[in-house]
Amino acid sequence: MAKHHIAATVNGDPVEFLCETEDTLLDVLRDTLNLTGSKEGCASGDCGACSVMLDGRLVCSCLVLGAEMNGKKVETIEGMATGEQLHPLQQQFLKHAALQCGICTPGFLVAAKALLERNTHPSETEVRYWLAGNLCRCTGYDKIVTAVMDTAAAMRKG
Amino acid sequence: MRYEAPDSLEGAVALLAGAKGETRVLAGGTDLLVQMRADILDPDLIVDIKKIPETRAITEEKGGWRIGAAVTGAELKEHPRLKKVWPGVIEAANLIGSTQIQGRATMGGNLCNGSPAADSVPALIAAGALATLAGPNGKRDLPVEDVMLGPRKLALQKGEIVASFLLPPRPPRSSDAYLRFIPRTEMDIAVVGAGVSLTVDSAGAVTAARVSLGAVAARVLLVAEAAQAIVGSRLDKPAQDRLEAAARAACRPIDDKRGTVEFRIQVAGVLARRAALIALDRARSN
Amino acid sequence: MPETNGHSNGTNGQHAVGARNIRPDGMDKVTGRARFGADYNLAGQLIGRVLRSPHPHARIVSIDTSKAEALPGVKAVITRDDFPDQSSEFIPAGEMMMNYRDVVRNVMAREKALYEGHAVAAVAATSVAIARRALKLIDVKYEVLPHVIDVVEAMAPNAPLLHDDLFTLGVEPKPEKPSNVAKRIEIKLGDVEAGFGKADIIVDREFKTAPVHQGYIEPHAALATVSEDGTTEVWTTTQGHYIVRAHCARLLGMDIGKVRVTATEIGGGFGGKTVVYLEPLAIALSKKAKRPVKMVMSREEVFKASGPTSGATVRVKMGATKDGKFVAGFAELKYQAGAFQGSPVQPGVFCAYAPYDIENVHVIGYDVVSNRPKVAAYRAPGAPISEYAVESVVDEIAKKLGIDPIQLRMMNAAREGTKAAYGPKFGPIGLEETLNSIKKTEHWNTPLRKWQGRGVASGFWFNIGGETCVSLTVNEDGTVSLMAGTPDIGGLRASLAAVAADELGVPYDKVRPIIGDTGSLGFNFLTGGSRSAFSGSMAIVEAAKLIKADLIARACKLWEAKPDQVEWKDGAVRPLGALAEKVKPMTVVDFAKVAGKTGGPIAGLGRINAQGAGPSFGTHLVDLEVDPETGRVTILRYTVAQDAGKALHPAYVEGQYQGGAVQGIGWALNEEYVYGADGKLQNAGFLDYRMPVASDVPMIDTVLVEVGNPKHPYGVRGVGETPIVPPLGAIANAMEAATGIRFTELPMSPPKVLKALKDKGLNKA
Amino acid sequence: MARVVLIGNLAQLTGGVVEFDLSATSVKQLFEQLAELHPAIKPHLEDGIAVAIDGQIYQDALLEPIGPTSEVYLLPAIAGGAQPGRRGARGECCTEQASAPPSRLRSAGA
Repeated sequence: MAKHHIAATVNGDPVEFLCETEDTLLDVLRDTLNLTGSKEGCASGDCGACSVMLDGRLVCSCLVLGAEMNGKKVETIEGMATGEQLHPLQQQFLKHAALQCGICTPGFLVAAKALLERNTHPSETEVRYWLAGNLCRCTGYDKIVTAVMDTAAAMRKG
Repeated sequence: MRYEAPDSLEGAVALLAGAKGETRVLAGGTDLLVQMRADILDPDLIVDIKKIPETRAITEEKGGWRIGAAVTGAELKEHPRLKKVWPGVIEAANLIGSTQIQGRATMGGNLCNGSPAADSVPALIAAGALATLAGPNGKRDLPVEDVMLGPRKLALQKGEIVASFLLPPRPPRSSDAYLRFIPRTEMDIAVVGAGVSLTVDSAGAVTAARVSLGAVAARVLLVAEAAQAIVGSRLDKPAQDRLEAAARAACRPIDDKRGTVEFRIQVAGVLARRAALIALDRARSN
Repeated sequence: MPETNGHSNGTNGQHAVGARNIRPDGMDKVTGRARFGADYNLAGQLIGRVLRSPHPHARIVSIDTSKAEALPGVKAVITRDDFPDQSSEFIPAGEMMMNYRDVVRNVMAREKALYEGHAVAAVAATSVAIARRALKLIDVKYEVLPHVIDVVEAMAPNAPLLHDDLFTLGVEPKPEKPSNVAKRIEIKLGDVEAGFGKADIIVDREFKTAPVHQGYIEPHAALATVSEDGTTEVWTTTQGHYIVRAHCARLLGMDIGKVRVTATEIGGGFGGKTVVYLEPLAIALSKKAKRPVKMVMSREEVFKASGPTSGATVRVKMGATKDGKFVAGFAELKYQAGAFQGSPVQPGVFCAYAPYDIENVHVIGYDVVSNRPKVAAYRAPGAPISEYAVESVVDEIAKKLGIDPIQLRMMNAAREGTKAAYGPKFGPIGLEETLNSIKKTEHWNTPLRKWQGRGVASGFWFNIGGETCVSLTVNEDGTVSLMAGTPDIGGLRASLAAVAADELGVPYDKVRPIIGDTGSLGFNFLTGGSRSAFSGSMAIVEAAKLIKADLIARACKLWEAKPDQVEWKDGAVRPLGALAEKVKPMTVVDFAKVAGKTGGPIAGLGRINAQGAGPSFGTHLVDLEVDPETGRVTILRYTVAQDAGKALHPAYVEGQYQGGAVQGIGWALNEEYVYGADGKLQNAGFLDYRMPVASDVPMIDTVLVEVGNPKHPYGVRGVGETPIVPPLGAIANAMEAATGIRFTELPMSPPKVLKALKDKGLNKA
Repeated sequence: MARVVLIGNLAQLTGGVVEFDLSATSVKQLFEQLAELHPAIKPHLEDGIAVAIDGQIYQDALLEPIGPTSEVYLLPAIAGGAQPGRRGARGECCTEQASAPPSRLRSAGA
């Protein structure tokens, strides 16, 4: 079966790649484009460790086909900091020790960024339900939720 | 495995009708890709319908609403007016999976995955929605309750796809609600689902109702007796008890890793009552 | 406990130890650069895949790999024949006892497949698709045998036998017939029958817990490359790369020195990554194919083929006087070991009554094999199960005697000098302080409504020390390179860097900590037993001592002074008395500039077998609400108080308290392995193996109790494992308070809760 | 004379005798004296044993001193059997070669 020839944008850069029909966007990011920041925890959309933005929409990249990516815009964890400047969420996660092993952290950061772009003043409940698709087994979620809410407050102050 | 992304219903139908081997339609893919990765499915042809305008549109039609089969849960939630007219249908679609799943999952996929525990299907059935199918011999409408025949079994002929849903016009003082039971607060497949849609008169009495239950039988049920139990009442205690009893009587559940027969029957009655009371409040206030 | 315990503090007087420093390895983790197991690749690597038994119990009659080997793109196929058999000799591995005869059989099935998912063969191919097709071409002839999963059924005389050469140890006279009971253990203190004679109240209950998984989000992954002369490199996500090296060398008959293992960043372990699964297979495949081989488990494989903890049946019988004094404690523990012997029943037996000062104790434990994946350690292995049962009975005694549950625990709490049921007397311990802390919280004093309940429970874990080797090197500019040998899962590098900074008087951000591979340091036992911060910091202090002694010697030479004219203090070698007029103190940075002239590079290797690990006690408080019509349980509020001795990094200690509590919440409410009648696992995925999600739990409030451990230079105690011990009992006790029903089976999932309520006609709003 | 108490199944290797008074001044001597009294316990002394001396638990006890009035407990290895020092090839390191370094997981030879 001939491979699909795909042209897309990843973290603002144009990319071209070949992929099989079976290859998911996560396979392409990790194995073809060597962007290993998105992680595979389950390959069934239940853990959120592979979260990316697809045309401005938060999705699990393990449940999207690479073949669907023609002309699409993908943003991964690798694109979250701009040059030297970390995104406020990245800084607050470090300040609040909102990660331990760190395997779920890329997914949480991408998902939390998507939340704050829609809702600058989320309540604790809104943060927890928005992030319910991101599993974490080390932290018990407390410091993650605190870090997201503190970032929202800091960004509101500008 | 071939992947095609036609930009017209006719194109999709032609591909599906003409294909030998196993074919699957790709809308959100949040069920399809999981089954492919778990070696449950190995289709020879995947037809991606997201480039077909009709499957992506939300339009008003004949006083009701037409919703494309490939409109995602997240898009439904952000639609300015749908939530007011059909709160139950929208909250059901928004209970399918996490925020990430909501970014992809569609009502078309949820229905055609053929699971009795699908979240959006009981709400669509309670709403009296029609599924508009496109196939080799043109379009036809099918009530949503007639689309699913049993687990993984659909009433679609070869080459037919669900193109969109039509939600009927709403008489005044009508509303709906959907509730499901899951042990966690998110992420689980419904152990029991209950959708209720009803209309009340100016005195607040129920004049029309539809009650649908998910995950309690081989397919999503439309429970006429449960509706009759509350029509004519103000959903007082006796009417609630009749509703619970009728809902439980209709259940034919199984024991599985998510729940027991006894549990599903018991909770089906509770959720039907709670959903009816929510729909009643909403109906009286609009 | 003096604050710095006599240790010099940083030059700026401000300590790194105890501060909430930003972890030095954090930047890579928040930008996606950090490399975990599956992120490593080598040019020309093959993809490895494992063929796993579909049967829970079957004799393997034959394995025909010829068709698979003939498939183009397949470069190697291995089976049991590629691993020499091993003698049955017991060795420690993580926190479990294991013997190599079992290890080699668990890595690759030999005579029998003993659980669904048991590895039977493996292939290495040039692509994933070819590897998957190759697996389908391997023809395995099975003779399917009857299976047994539940521990009590496995102990029945007529139960299907897993091993016909397994005779129960610890039973006199030695049995002649083989059985599924591998071992019976027993501890006695005083005379428990006499104790029950003195009791005014006796509570005797049986409890049942389901098997649960550690639930780390990162699946197992390994990359191995073997060259023609047998030199082997392995990159793997593990809690102990030295243990992986030792196991692989033993299983494949190689010199330990020939194997070099690098521990990648690890995406969670909780005890489950102290065992080898993929590493020996990847090495064997690479050896045959002469190319690197990468293997990554799917989530389904993690659930079916890696080691969860035991499901268990526990009976607890306690006696107390009417004023609440515990006079007798009996317990009988039956733990599943999975396919091979080695459940955590022994620590379960030791921990059952450890929090309490009881004169008469008798605890019996059974280690029972059944057709499930071999059990691996899961955070304080064995203790959550036995202490859940004891804490439930303690709660029942409190309610029957009308004594406040914290007061009852205070009256019987183990203190310094208390004789533990497992023998030795306790040194200084913090159980009372944790109870008092909980009592003083606003949480303890807030009233609740109908269908809401509050529960309290205490918990204990030993903690261990163990062999540890670290190095400190002072670079030319005076910055410090720190290398530890225990994988850092939750902030170890931050803690060790802080200790090194304070010891050498350099600022925290001038210390760069990394985790060295097995070629860089001496032997390190693994990260487990809550040991890495305790032992690592102790070893760092030793390494720093060597450096300080070296710097003092160099100063004496430079200043032509005798040792008693100089001292190390506040981050510098300082001249004393008359000498102080002639020379200025020299800091690490000063010495670094003249290192070459004063003897060469400045470095210290800390090599210890850390002794003196102090136990960590905790007490948890939980409020929950039950929906009587559906049986659903919602956690409203949660507080953890635990003794850390000295928190090297408060935020990461709090993180251990919060993470352990939420794992406990999952274990108590919704997590369980669900088996069909066919012995197959039905919920091998995160959809139906229900771990708590963010919206399931409230904030987890923490109280950092610090009763110093005199045997550690900074007073540190291990904290990683105790947090998972109390939640099961606390939540069960809260459920009793909310419903009036004593739930004796975990998980307390909605179907069970609703059935219990309905049976008592309570399922109304 | 130090008071030595056996905990758990160890007593089954000494015909049920649980307590001893021994003149040993180090753990090594204690193991040797016990092995003489009850040869059956000898193989178990090196592996899977933790030794508590006056409340302090030693995972890899061999050279630790024992005082004349010490209270010593021999426990099956605790904390899940984490016996870091003792593993690998089963040389008779404790009794014959007095100076053998603590053994670690050793390969069974090339």
